[in-house]
Amino acid sequence: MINDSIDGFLHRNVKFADQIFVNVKHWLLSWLTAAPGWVVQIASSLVNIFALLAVFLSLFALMSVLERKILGRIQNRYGPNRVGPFGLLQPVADGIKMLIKEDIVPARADKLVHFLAPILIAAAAILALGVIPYGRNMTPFTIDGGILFFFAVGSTTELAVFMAGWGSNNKFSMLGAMRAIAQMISYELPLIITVLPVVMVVGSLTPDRIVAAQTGYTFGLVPRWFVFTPWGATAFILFFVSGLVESNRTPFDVPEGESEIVAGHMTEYSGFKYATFYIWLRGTLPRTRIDQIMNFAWKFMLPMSFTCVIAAAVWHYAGRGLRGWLWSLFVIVVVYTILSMLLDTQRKFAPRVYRFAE
Amino acid sequence: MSSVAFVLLAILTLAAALAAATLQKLMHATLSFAVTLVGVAALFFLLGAEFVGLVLVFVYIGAVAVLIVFTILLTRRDVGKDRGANWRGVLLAIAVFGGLTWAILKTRSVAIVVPDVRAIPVKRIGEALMTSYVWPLQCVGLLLTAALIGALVLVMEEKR
Amino acid sequence: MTPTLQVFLIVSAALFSAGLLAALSRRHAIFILIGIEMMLAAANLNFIAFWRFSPQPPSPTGVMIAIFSIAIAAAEAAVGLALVIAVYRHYRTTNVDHLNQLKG
Amino acid sequence: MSRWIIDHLWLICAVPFTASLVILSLPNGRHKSAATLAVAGQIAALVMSFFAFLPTLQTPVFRAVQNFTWFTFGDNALRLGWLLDPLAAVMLMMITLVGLCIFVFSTGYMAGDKNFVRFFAYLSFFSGAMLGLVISNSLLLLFVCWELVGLASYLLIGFWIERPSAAAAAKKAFITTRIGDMGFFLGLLWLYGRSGTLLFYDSGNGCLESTGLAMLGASATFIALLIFCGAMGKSGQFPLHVWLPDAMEGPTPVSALIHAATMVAAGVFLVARVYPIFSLDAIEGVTSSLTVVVWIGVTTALMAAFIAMAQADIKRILAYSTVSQLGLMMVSLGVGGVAAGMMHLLAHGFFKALLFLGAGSVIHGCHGEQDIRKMGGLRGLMPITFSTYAIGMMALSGVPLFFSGGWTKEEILHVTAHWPASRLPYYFLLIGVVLTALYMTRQIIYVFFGDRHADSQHAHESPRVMTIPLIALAICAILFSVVLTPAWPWLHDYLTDESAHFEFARLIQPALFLSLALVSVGVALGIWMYRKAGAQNRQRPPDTDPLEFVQPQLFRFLESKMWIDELYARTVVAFSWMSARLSDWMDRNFWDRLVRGFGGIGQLFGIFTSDVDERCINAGVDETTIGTRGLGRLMSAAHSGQIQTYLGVIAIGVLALLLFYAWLA
Repeated sequence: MINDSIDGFLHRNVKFADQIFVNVKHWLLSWLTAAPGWVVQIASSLVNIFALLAVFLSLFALMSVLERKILGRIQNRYGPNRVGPFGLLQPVADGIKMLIKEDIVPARADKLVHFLAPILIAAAAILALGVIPYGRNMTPFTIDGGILFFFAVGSTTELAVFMAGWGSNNKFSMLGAMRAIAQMISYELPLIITVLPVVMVVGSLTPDRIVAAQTGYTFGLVPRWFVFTPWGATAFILFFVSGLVESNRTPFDVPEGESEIVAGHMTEYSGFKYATFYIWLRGTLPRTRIDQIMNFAWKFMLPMSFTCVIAAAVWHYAGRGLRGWLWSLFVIVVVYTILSMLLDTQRKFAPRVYRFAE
Repeated sequence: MSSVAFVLLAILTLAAALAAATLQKLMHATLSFAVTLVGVAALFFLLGAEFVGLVLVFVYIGAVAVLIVFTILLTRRDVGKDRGANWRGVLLAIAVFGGLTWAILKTRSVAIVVPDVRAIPVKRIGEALMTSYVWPLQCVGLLLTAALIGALVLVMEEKR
Repeated sequence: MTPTLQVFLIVSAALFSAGLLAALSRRHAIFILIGIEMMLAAANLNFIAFWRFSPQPPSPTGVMIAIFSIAIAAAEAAVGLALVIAVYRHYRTTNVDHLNQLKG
Repeated sequence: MSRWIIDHLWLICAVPFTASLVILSLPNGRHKSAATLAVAGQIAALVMSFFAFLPTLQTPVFRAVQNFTWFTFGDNALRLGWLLDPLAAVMLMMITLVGLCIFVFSTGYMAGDKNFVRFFAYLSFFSGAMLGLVISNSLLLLFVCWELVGLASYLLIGFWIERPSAAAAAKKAFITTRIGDMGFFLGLLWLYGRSGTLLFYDSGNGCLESTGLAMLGASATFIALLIFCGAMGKSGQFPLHVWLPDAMEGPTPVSALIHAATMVAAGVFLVARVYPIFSLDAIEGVTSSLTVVVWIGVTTALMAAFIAMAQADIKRILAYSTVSQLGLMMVSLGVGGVAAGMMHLLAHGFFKALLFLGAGSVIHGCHGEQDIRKMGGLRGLMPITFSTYAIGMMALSGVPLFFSGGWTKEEILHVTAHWPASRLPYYFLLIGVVLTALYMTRQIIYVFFGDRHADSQHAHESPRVMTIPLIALAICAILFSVVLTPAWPWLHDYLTDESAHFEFARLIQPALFLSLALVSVGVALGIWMYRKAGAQNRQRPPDTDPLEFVQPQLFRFLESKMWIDELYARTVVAFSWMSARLSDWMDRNFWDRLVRGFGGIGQLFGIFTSDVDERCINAGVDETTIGTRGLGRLMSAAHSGQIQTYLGVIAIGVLALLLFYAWLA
């Protein structure tokens, strides 16, 4: 009963607020009433694309500057502060530098691939954005399997990363690309499986329905987000970790770790996660070894994600109330303890056997 | 379903397919193969089977293309330039294509116009999979595991 | 011209023959695999096309077959590539012409 | 006791059998126990027969039948049985009594023989078989015992196996009786075919009872004649008598027991037993089968009597006398005097056994000498043997009044005289009686009278164990006549189920005087002819018979048994030998060639098939293999190992399929 009143209040005045962009768009399109149907269609999609690009690109640029400043502070030095107020225009400078700097193309590199790789990565990232619902009926590209589209596009980045590695045609970049792909593939599985419980509970792949399922509040205060359910929490953690790996952010940024490999192939702007405490992680956690990452993925992340699915099922069938909550927590805790026992980390380290592809 | 989109996509896929068949450099051929698959996925979207399109993208581009690329990496030493496509193959392909199109054009009953396009909701596919197609699903699962193990065994280095 | 079933069939036939071309005319073992994958994709396209143009309401069988065939094609590709690697490791070449030990 | 015996009639024949089996199992040396066992068996059989004989006296028409099932085949069963009637009872008494005397006699006679045990086993085996034959109620059981008796006679004749003549005689005896038995067996089968049962008396539907006989109809005569063949064989009638004289090769007690008293009597007993078949629908007692019996009897009697005249061996004379007496019995049966025939058989059994044992003791005394011409004047040396032998001789030749032989012979003559068919047999029998008297006196003079021959100087009287049976038998021969006289014809009435009553008047009969005359003529003739037989005499070369001196050809003709043996040798034996050679020749040439011919055809066929095989099939197979190999090579060329060519071919295939379908639609 209480929930309804709150919903009602929010509903009324928020309704106007969140539709602001939609109204703007309709206003713009009204200019083109004279044109034929498909022209209008193209125009509306163009508007969407343009809006998206503007928001995210600027956001990325801002983020990179912020990141370098915070890192600087962590490493007890100043971040970029020359260009523009507090160095805020640094990304613009970088952008210009990128453009005007002479595009060094390795000698016998595969020109086409070298050129296409960065474009493809950027395209994939942007395409993924098209599916995310920024607001009520503000998802640029509504298709039934939204989530699936998101991950399908995500998986194309592997190919793109490889093309980048292959394009520069030198051993090190090749090696880096191989590692990145291996890492990304092995973490793609947990990434998707952690999303599975959400999809199971909501019963649909479209992001709007998932968001809609999380409306309303329990006890008036706590929003009924999945994060607050035990399996939701673990799923989020797992999702977040595999996200880091996917985008080769620290602590899993082995592929383009400056210290280890000379010319990383990854450009900062290609990461498609924008959580703020990214930078915190980047600064604090040490770099992990590639085989540890893989090991961790297959032996810990995958089982844990499966348990999330089971926990979600338990939670659902136990009536979604407090009892369900406790039961699924119990399941997750049990599995976690078993797994940690199994993966006894104090294992003595056997001499490393190098296996090379002939 | 806009015929414009269809024409564009058709041209894209066919061009990429031909490129995959004829490009000299192996890597380019693979990548054009990937592009053809994207084109096919897009065609699926046009035909309203989005889920299948996404699965196609997922499976082929996400896994198969990467596999192919890895295989290419693992077998790079054979740098010998591939001397041009031998003509017998080309002739045969063209003959087959001619035969197929002749057969298709000949059968009258097929030339029906596309009804209104309504994508099949993933929910119905899910239900179908889980109810009447449960048994094939299990079999495919088994097949995939078997293929996985098979591939591994083939590729794994014997401990000498 | 709004695409009729025939047009789709022709496109898939073209894709199919392109795959055949790749499989037949290229010397490299992997090309054969790519060719086969393309042919399979063409077949899937046919399935979906026939499903779409079948009388409404469409029963999901077309889609089902497409999904399963994609899964099987993936498994086949995996094993095929593993074979290519194993052959390469043994014969140091993937040139199909040299791999004719099974000659009659 | 007698009630028990009737129920367990088979015990009478079982006891001697078991005795023989036990004796057989004894080791060779045990003479004493073997003899006691055999004699004990015989005494037991005698006692049981006596107890079986008693009830037959009280009830007038006595017949006790005891049938049992031997085995069943399908739904019908083969039933055998034991029978006790006056005929059987009397025979039982005679066989056991005579058998006992002979057993006692042979313990002494055979004392020296090393196969003593085996001899007594055979003897008790024989007596068991004979007893079985007498009391059997089924023709089949009779036939079984008949064969056992034949076997026993073979074993006993050929007892001294080391002597070839004994073995040959045994074989001859066995084969000739076997021929007779063939006829008997055919008759038996025919009877079984017609009447459906072989039981004589089976409460109404036995083969000898009215219903069974009715079923026989016309075939009765033929069956009778066939059965008579068996009788002829066993009793030594005309065509099949040749074995009896040669059977004298066996030990004397054997001859006494078997070839005098019991076995040879079996034939007569058989005819008596199945008499209803013989006399079926007779016209005043005459049927064709009976006439045959009569005439064979007559011929045997006369022929044997004549041959006996010219025999030198003491036992052969007695053998031929037995043959002639059996002929006489057959005649009496033939003319309808069954009781007369049986009476003569019984009497003959006693005095013939007596004579044989007497001969045995003479031979024993002369240490195995059997030729009467080498004996003489034994009267003084062997008084007991001489006296008993004289009594036997008197009984045999038919001296009336005191001797049983006379009364029975006179009875037979009486019955033959009244035979409606013809008077001839009567006259021939009269001649026979004279001849009997003649050759017996010849023998007695040769052996006992005249002066002593060189060899028989030191003949000695037989020991007591041999003389006692002689005396016993002599007494029987005399006493037996009491029951035979026409005054009190007890035996005759007993046998014909009438009640005997004493009437002295009937003692003196006209026929009595006729037979007395005949016998006295015979004896006188004999004395006259043979008075100096024993002594040396100038006109006659030594050891020649007076008859020979007078009629050499006749004598030689008779001495050589009318060349019947030679006749048989030339005909039957020659025929069988010739048929054997023929079949051998056929085998060797005809059948062998036939088989080899078929073999040849087979071979031919084999050759033909091998050719076909060689040329068509093998060649064909080779061709195909070459063809396939060529094709294989051709095909393999197509397999270039290039994957792409394979794929190409598949594509062409798809294309062809496509075109075909399109063309089809």
